[in-house]
Amino acid sequence: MSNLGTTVTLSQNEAAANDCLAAINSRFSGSGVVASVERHSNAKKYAFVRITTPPQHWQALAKWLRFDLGVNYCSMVTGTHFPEGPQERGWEVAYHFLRQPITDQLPNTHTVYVAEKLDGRLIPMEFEVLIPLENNDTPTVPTVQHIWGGADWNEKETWDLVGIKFEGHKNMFRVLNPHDSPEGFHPLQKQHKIRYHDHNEMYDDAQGFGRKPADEGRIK
Amino acid sequence: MAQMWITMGPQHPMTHGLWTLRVKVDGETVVDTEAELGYIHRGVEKICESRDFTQVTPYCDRLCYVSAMTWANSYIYAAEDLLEADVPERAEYIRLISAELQRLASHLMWLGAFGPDIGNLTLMTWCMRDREMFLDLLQELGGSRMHYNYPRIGGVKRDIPVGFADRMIAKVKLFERRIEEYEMMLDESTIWLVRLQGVGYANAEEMVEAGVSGPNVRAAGVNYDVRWAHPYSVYDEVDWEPAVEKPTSVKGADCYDRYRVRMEEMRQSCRMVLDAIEKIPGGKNTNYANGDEMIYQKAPTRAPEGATGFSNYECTRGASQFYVKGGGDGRGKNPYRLSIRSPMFITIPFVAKTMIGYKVADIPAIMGSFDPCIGETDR
Amino acid sequence: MDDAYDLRGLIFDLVDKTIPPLLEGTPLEESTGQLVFGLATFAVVNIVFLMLFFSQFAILWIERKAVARMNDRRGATTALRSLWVGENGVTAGEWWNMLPFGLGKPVGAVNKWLNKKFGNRDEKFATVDRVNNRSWMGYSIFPGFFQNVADGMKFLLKEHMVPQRADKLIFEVSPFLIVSSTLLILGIIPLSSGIYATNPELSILYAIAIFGIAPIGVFFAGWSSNNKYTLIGGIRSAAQLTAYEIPLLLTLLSVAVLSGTFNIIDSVHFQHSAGAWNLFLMPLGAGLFLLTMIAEVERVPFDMPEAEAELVEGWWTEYGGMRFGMLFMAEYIRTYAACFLFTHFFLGGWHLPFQGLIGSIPLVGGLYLLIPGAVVVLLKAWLVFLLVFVWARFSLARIRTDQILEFGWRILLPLAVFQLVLSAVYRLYLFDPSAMDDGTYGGTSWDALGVPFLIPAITTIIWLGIFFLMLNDEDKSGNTERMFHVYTDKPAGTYVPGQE
Amino acid sequence: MADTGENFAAFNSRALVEMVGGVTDEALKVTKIKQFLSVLAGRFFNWAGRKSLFTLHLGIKCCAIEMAAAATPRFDGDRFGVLFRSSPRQSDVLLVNGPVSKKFADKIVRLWEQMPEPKYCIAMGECAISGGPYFQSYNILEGVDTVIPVDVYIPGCPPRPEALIDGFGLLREKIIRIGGAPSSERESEKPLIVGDE
Repeated sequence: MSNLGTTVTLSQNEAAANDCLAAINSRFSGSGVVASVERHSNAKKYAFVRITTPPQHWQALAKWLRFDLGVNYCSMVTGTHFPEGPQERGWEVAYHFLRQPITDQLPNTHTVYVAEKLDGRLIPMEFEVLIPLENNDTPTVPTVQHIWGGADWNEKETWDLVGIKFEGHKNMFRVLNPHDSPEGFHPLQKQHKIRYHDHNEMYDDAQGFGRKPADEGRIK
Repeated sequence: MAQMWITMGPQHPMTHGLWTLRVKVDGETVVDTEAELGYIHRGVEKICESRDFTQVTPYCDRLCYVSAMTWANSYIYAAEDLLEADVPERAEYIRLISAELQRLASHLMWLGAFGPDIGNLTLMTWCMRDREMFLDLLQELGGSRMHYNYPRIGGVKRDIPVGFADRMIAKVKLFERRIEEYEMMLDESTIWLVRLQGVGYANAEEMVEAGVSGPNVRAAGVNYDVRWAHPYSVYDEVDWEPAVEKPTSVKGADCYDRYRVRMEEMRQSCRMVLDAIEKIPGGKNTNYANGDEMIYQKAPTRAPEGATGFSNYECTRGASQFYVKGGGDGRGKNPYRLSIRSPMFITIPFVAKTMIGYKVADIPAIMGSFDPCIGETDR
Repeated sequence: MDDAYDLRGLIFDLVDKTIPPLLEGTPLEESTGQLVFGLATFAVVNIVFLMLFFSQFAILWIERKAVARMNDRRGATTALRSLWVGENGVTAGEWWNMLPFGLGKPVGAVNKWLNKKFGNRDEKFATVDRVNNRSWMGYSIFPGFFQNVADGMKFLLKEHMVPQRADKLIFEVSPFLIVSSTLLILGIIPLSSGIYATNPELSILYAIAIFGIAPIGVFFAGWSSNNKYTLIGGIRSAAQLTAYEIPLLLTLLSVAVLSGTFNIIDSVHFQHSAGAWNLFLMPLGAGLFLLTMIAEVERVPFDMPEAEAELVEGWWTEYGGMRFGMLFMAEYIRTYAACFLFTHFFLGGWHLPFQGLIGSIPLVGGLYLLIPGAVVVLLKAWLVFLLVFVWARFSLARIRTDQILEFGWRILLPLAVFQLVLSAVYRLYLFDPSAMDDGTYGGTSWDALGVPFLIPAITTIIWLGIFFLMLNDEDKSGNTERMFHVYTDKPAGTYVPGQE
Repeated sequence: MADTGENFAAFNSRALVEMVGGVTDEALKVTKIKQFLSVLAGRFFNWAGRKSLFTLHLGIKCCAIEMAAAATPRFDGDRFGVLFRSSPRQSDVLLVNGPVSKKFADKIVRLWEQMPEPKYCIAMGECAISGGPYFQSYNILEGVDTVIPVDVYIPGCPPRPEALIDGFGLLREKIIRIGGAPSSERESEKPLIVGDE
């Protein structure tokens, strides 16, 4: 077994998660930001930090995570629609961050991390930030486009599919749906049903020759 | 010559799929670029909300058409996180082997598509030809050439057949020789070097800032790999090393570095499967029946409202992540919300900006060296 | 030495015997001479063009087969072996078993032995079962030969489209410009000293002038299609061809200086009567000629104008139907003409290798000399096409535009000038005009110090040594960081084929 | 006879041409040579049209990989004259190998219109036939036949390269029947399905 690629042990991971939790609590205690250390229940049962924050504290928390805690990688943004949800949680935005020990390289060098010797900020760690939003028609959350470059297109996609507005987001446009989609059409909202959602017309025309799409007029 | 916009795509040999790259050129020099996606947006996330957890796997197979197995595994880990399923170790080994074979096939497909970008047509047929070896192996497992629907929540669909181990060892050992043939043809060809070296610089921190991951970041000299940072399978028990590159410039990794790091990843995958097939518990030539507890443990099929599952998986193009919310369909049989994070969706806009300042002839080299896959990008 | 089979003289005699009696007493009698010349020339030109055209199908066929083999197996580096050794011992139909009386049995045995010796050592993992039977009712002579005929006829059927905003006149004219100027090249290419359409005094200059016309058509086509890809392709083509015309001209000028004539047939005669082919006297010139010709006919690695990767199909993106078919044909005619010119300038044309030595052997020598010159020329041209054009196309990558231009201006041009000076020196000081002999055995003009073939031998050895040095000069210690810098347990390029 | 209005000088060249043409035409008809020539030319051009099917190099989704595999040595579609061109002007077959989204529908119609007649369309894979696994999606048309007339359907998800080559074989049989008829004139032609008994 070589010195490369030995894995981060569970104890390292646990310690790092607890450090992050302590730092967050010491910084944001009593401001509605709730943090906890959770464990994945799949393969290796690794620990990660789950933070729940109200939207008004989100930008301050993001800056602090990025520049003080060294969370340098915004991996995914997930928006969810809860039509029957409670008043304070009709929508939810979930950010997933990774802390990666990435540094720029001098020419002709490469960084070989020996996982057992990693400590402090160099230990990779997962963060999950949940932002519940009011149950209204215009869910809005402050953007972190200028803090993580990786959040840019993720937020575009979240607005395009789910319809959550990111205020302050520059150059917002539809990335996946056609540009001529009707205003306010965000397909992942729960009021939109998929075709044949009640499974009736599915088996009328097995070969599908005679079938025409429901939106035939919109193309050509 | 005056500056003009050129629209490359959606049907263009460079794009490796369906997307549009709008390039503003001044003579032969690229001045500005715009990427436009969404030509094969299928709405998988919406459809999966009306499928139960087992029915989602075929859709995850079809997310990326050259690395179906890794994407299916990625979803399976998220679902196991959600449903709290336990996986027998033999199944984990089989998943590792299948994923690494798929990684070999995917990198071969990348190299085969990368050759014509530079103008070398022979490379395409060579790589597709060697890829068939691994497709045959995966076909023995999954039964299909491309979309296997192989992993199950709590195990795998069926055990490795008898004699699979010998065939796999023979083919992988043969392929290790073939890698050296490729390097003999490419690395020692001056034209190949002058086309790739010093083209398409991108350094590590910029890429991580923009959300790029996987081999493209490892080419810039940092060995961040999910397989050792957040190990999800038995990667900590088999013998391997992350392929890391030494960029020759402060500006970061160029196309040649990315090419080299993928060739090296193929070597490491060969090494990994050769070691894993020996260490597999239960013996490499025994075939357990479907549903045997050595390869499959029954998992709960319903997830309560509010339960979430998350998986971070080293796919062939970077970190692919799934975020699953339970409690859909009123009874918890379906995911309430399934969110897919595709590495290429974030990489392609970054690559489009990377091309600025290079020649028009460098666009395919840069784009191909980042290994785009539009199926997973548009979802 | 003139070719024994003088088709031209034959036809002229025939016409000269048959026509004048018919014209006796008719008002055409006083113009008999012109009529005879016209009719004979007409016949000869038709015959020569037909020979060139039908032999051109062989070019396309050779490319398809060679490429199939290269892509099947080891690729260009060892593909020539797999031209006769099939894929896992499977060739395109075991044709030797179809010969009568088992004549082909030894061929089959040799094939089997070659497979055992050099074939793939991994039959049981072989993933390619290339369909080995492309035969028609069991006969697989020339499998796939008529595919190109089908393509050409299909183009005739296709609809003719002109883009709406294209400059219609120029768009329509430019293919004809390219094709006609390309066909004019074939007029001066002799198949042997007795089979040629016409033989102007300065045929070398004529060939180069005609080669220079087609780029204008390419640029017109690219510009008039009103498509940005074709525009870039046309401009690239113009720049590239301008950069590579000049080294080509200088190389041919050095050929002319060496052989003392601007006529193709005379230069071929000179190579024989002086005793050595130009290839051995100016290897540098031969290399320059091939490089510049590959750039002239726009094949890989110099095919920037039709770079499929970034420009969809290059400057002919907008051409479909028969226009595209004609352009496609013109490309291959130019390539074919380049092969012929290389054969005539450097490979001694229709002269057999070691004609003097082997011809002096009794019995065998006579048979050896009976081989028609046209056959020799065709075989040489096909071999040049296979070994140079096809092999380069399918083993090399494409060079970038600026690199192509830099290579042309900074490297090829000085080398061409150097070659010109060198050939002048050869002609003036090393050449012995008195020893020229146009007989079967050829002359001995390149002997020195009484040693036969001393100068060609020394020249070839020197240039081969330089080539070998340049082949192995890559400074591994200098760029270790480049070649071997991957964190791996086995560095790249350490594989020796044949070793396990 | 003097003033019949006919004189030799008035016998102009056009009449001569018409007369000669009519005579030769009659001669050809009588001797069946005309029919023979037309049949022969038709046979030859039909052979050419079905032996060289240049396909548009358009990769949409999964089936594009199988399309590439069909062109590589193991399956070698080139031996059936299936060659891939990148420009629609030079291609005969539009191989739709994936789902057609609303955003791509007008683009693929444009590609189809850029191809010169005679042109053929092959729907490869379930997505191109009926939307396949995504038939319920909000962004996918239910098959390419809603925007383009399809000649051959190749079911499978994805179909194996052998099935693709079989589809080209079916297209050849169809071309034997319809010849080089433009796509507008063969609306009545029933589409063929690979594996259909």
